[in-house]
Amino acid sequence: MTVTRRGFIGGAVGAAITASTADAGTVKEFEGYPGRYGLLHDTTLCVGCRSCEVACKQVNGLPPVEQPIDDPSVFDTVRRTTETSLTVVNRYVDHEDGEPDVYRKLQCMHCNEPCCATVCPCHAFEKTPEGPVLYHPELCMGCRYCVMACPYYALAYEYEDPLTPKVMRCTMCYDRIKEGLHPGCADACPMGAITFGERDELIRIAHERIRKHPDRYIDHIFGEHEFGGTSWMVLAGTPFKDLDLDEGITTEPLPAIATSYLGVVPLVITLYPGLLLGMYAFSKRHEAVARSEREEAVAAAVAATEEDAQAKLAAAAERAKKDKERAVDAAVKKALAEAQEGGDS
Amino acid sequence: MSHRTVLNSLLGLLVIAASAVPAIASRPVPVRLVDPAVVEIDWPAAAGEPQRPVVEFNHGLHAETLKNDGCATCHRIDDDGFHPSFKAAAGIDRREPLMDAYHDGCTSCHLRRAGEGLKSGPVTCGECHVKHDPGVSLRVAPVVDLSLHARHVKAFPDDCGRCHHVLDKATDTLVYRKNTEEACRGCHKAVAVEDSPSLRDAVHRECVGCHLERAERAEDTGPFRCVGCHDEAELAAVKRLDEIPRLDRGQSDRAWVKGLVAGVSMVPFDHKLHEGASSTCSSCHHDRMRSCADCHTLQPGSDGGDVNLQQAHHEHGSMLSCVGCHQVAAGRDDCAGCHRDTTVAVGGVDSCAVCHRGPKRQLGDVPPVPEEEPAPVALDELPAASDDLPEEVTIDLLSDTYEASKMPHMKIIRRLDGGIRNSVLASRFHGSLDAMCSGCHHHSPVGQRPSGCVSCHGNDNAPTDDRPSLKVAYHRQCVACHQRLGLKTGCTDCHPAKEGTS
Amino acid sequence: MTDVTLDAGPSTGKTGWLTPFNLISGVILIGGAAILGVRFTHGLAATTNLSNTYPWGLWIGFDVMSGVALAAGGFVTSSAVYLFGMKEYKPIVRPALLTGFLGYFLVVLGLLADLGRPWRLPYPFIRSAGPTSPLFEVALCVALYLTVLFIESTPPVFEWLGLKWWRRLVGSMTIALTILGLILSTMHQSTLGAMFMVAPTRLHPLWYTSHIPVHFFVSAVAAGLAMVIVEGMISHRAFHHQVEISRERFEAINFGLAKAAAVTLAMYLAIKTVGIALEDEWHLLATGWGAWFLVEMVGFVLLPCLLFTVAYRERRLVLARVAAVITVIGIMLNRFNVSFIAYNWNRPTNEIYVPSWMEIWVTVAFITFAVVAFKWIANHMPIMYEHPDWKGVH
Amino acid sequence: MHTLFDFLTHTKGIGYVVAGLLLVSYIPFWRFLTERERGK
Repeated sequence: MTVTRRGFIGGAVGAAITASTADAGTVKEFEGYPGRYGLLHDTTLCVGCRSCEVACKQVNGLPPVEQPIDDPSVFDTVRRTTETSLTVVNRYVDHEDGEPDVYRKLQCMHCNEPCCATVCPCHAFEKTPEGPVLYHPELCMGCRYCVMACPYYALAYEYEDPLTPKVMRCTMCYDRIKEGLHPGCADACPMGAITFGERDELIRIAHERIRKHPDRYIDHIFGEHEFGGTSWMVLAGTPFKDLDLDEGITTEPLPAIATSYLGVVPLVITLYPGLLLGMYAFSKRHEAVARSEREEAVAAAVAATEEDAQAKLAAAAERAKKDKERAVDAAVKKALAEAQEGGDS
Repeated sequence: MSHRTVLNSLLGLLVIAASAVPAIASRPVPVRLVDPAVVEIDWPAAAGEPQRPVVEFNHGLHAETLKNDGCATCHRIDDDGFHPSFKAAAGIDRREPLMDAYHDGCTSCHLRRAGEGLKSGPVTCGECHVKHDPGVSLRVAPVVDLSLHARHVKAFPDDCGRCHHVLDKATDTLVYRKNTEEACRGCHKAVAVEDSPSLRDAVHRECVGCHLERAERAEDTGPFRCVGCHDEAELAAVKRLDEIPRLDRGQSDRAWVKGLVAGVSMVPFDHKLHEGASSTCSSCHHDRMRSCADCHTLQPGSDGGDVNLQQAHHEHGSMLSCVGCHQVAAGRDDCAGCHRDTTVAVGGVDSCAVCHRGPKRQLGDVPPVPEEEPAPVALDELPAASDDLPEEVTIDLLSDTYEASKMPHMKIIRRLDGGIRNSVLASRFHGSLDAMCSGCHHHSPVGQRPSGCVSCHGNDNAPTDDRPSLKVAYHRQCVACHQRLGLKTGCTDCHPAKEGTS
Repeated sequence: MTDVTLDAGPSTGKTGWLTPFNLISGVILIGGAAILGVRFTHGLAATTNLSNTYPWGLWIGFDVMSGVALAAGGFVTSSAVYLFGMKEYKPIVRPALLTGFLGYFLVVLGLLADLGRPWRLPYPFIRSAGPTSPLFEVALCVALYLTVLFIESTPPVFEWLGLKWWRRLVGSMTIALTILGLILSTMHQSTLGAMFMVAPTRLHPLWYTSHIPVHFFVSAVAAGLAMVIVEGMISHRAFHHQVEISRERFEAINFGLAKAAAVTLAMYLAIKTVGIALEDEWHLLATGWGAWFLVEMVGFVLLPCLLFTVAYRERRLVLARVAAVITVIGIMLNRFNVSFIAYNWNRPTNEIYVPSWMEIWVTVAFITFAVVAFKWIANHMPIMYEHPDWKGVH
Repeated sequence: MHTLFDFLTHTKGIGYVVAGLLLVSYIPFWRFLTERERGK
């Protein structure tokens, strides 16, 4: 699918300074691994017999189904996948007037571009060439970001287990596929509501079914493009919204959306030092200038005080000299006068 | 504005916002359903732009409260009969006089009754001109089907002129002409035309007027309140005759559907049989009581709009075409198993000869071809059970979690065959037995002993041509058919579970 | 200035350990430890209300998301003083840095409590890295920034221990450390927001925009400033006798911070409004969620912004402190909204996540641990005052 | 490189390493640049 890296305008405030408009818009076409497998889920054929749930539990060695499959009360509540049941069948439309009810099977959709793999900090998920998205518990640190990110609420976590909790999800029976078999649920389904095959083949078949029965199907294969396309695809006669399948906000793959901001990170790492040192230098110079101005002002002030000190000193010396002269004259005159009196007597 | 007021206003806003928090999930607004007896008082376009919202007038309520005053309080009833529109406003289409007519008519009556302490209605403008959000009316259009028509004929033997009339242009009067009766819809359209009132006015004048007259004379009559004809439940409660005498309008029992192309074999159409099979004449004569070829020609742009003659006869989706109607008929009750879904085509290429079995069509003035007696339906008898036609088939090829399934083969065949025999349409089209067998043994050559499912369906889904695996083939064929027929579809209904499996 | 003896005795005069503060914090800490014990023996299910639909609860929503934002005071003040040369804020750098360091320590504690296998925390760096994940970037930056903060808060320790050579070494690295601290903070504060960009259908459109990282960063700066004011208020009252700067100087600092907080909150309000405009979500403001969004924006961003403005103009310290407290609560509300209130907004309401009392107790225990640590350090090391030998040294 | 996820994993991994090295190499570059200033 064509991917235009979502143009992320103005990452962090720092990056805003670097005016990074859309980060490198890479337009790359990723078709995914050729010949990968998928499954087509035709909800107009599903009769809600839940044989797929039973088969899935047997294949994966999980505890058996809580409610037996002939107990219809299980459909009164809408269930979700849990750590012990990797797939559940829900009734979404309950017709009274004899029309068959509408059921849908929930499980991990094995996206072409898995967001669970994208958000895992330990790279514990891997999109295999055969199609399934595999989980490696030996790498997982249990942050549960994948459980938070999945738009299909498909992942579950072993909260009870204190020491070795794992993320539990459908693996599309990877081992069976490697042996050339079909996933447990596909084999178990009596109505052929789950067809296993190459994904491209299934898309062709789905379009063919829609063409052949225009009144039975909505002309849309859910999963062909939603969030970049999924391995599990759904055909339905009722609007997908009623089947809790929000038709997906965008066909842009979630990895592109999730990592669109991360393009800014290397920018921040590389541009900040220069900028901040510049800022630091600026503030240092600003300080230096301020300090030097202060010193000049001080020096000027000091110089000014010295001058008027000198001037005062000079004036004082001047006055002192004149007083001295006057005193000398007075003394001389007094001496002369005494000399005349001496002469007369 | 001192900062004191700024702070107070902000705190006030905060409190308001917080108070709205519990309404976090906004619920969708339910659609307003309007009672069938509520009528919108129409405002003719000539009277100009309405300044206030249209008034929803509850006619049922008024009819109930004024039932002893009689309908004459609002409707003019004179020797030409019952006039459906409000008598004070009839024929007025200028703004002021129309407003006065309604205001004097309604508010004066309400004021008077209020004065006398009787139950009364609104008086001020705002109470009547209320701005409603759009509602969906529960009103249902009544259909005079053959049963109801027959009851009227029984009530007024050979007095067809009472309802059916033709406008004699010369004398500009309504006269009755035998064998020209039609549905009112033929001439009276939704909007009144210069010489024919609107369908609504015409029908209310004729039917409600007559019912009212007979009610006044305390004779047994039909409904004259809105709900009588327009409410779904009331309509369902209308008495139906169990066998309906044939309606004679001078139509022939059989006719040739000749078409317009030379060389195509004509279709012997059993008109009499089809009258019995459809609810009204309008099922096929949906516009005028004329043959299809009069409007639907082969040239585009004919009266038949963009539907040419071929489509008029063969259009799958339409209830008015032959093949369309047959398809719907085949989709019901016993036939639904095969025919509801389009896995088994109706009106497929191989069934053309069933209808087109008359002589070739010749254009130009050619002596009319005599009507033929329809060939009797040659449906051969159901053979008894034999090894070719086993009474019961045990399907055990795949049983592992469930026991083998014992499929009651003949029981199914007898039921389907019974359904076919008592339907003329089915027995005419099915002809031989093999047509029924190819319902399940599809894609297998008709006539021989059909091969088992396993010969084509392998043990896993072959995605190349979307061919299901054997297990899926069994279930899809049986469970889907049972679903459509409303039969049991539980797992253990067909095959008991083996001990020890969940 | 009061001449302060080096080894200042315990602050509250009463000798012995049985002060009411110690008692309460003791009980909380022991309770917290017990609950963590149960958490690591019986798993997360026994101690939290986390579910498959709400994998992240209070420990992520508060300790990680809000904790990081509130600890932003460290890098804000240190970069202001050392990089942008606002020397008048020097006295509050140390307490802010200490709050920052303890805040990040609290973040790591919260993370360790919440992780399924906390002993594998270093896996992303040593075992197998998932560079496409925003959480990888956050983990990398938080780890590095924790070390940077640790080094930056060693000077008071070296002064206390009298290790002059070490003290001078760290002193020389201050500028480089501050720059590195600012880089790391900018990244993980904003990437914490980017973590939510992966779930466009699960986070309510009013809170989900492609600008979440910028919103998180700017609100973190605002929260940091507010936290410094709040921390200043508490520590000045608690360590009154150690404070050596005059009352006017301390108030001037607070008003400076209030001014910066007012500007940051105004900017934050602006970009949030722009966010709504760009996604054309005005009609959503009329819904119930819109009202809750307005409570957050008007009550906890616009209101404190105006309070700060008025407090700065009228020089009224109490008003500034009230605004700071509201901002701190506001940042928590925003982080809670994004983490688990407006998250899964379209799921049926019976699956709503409410933190269990044990989660709340452990969170309170972490905070108490941070407060106790702050108190001990401030009592023994020159945090609130400058060490006589190192007066005026960088 | 068949999926966007692989492409992003590869490019971002390299991106981090390169940015880290550049950041570290910035210090000696700065010291070399301002060597004469400080009269060393």
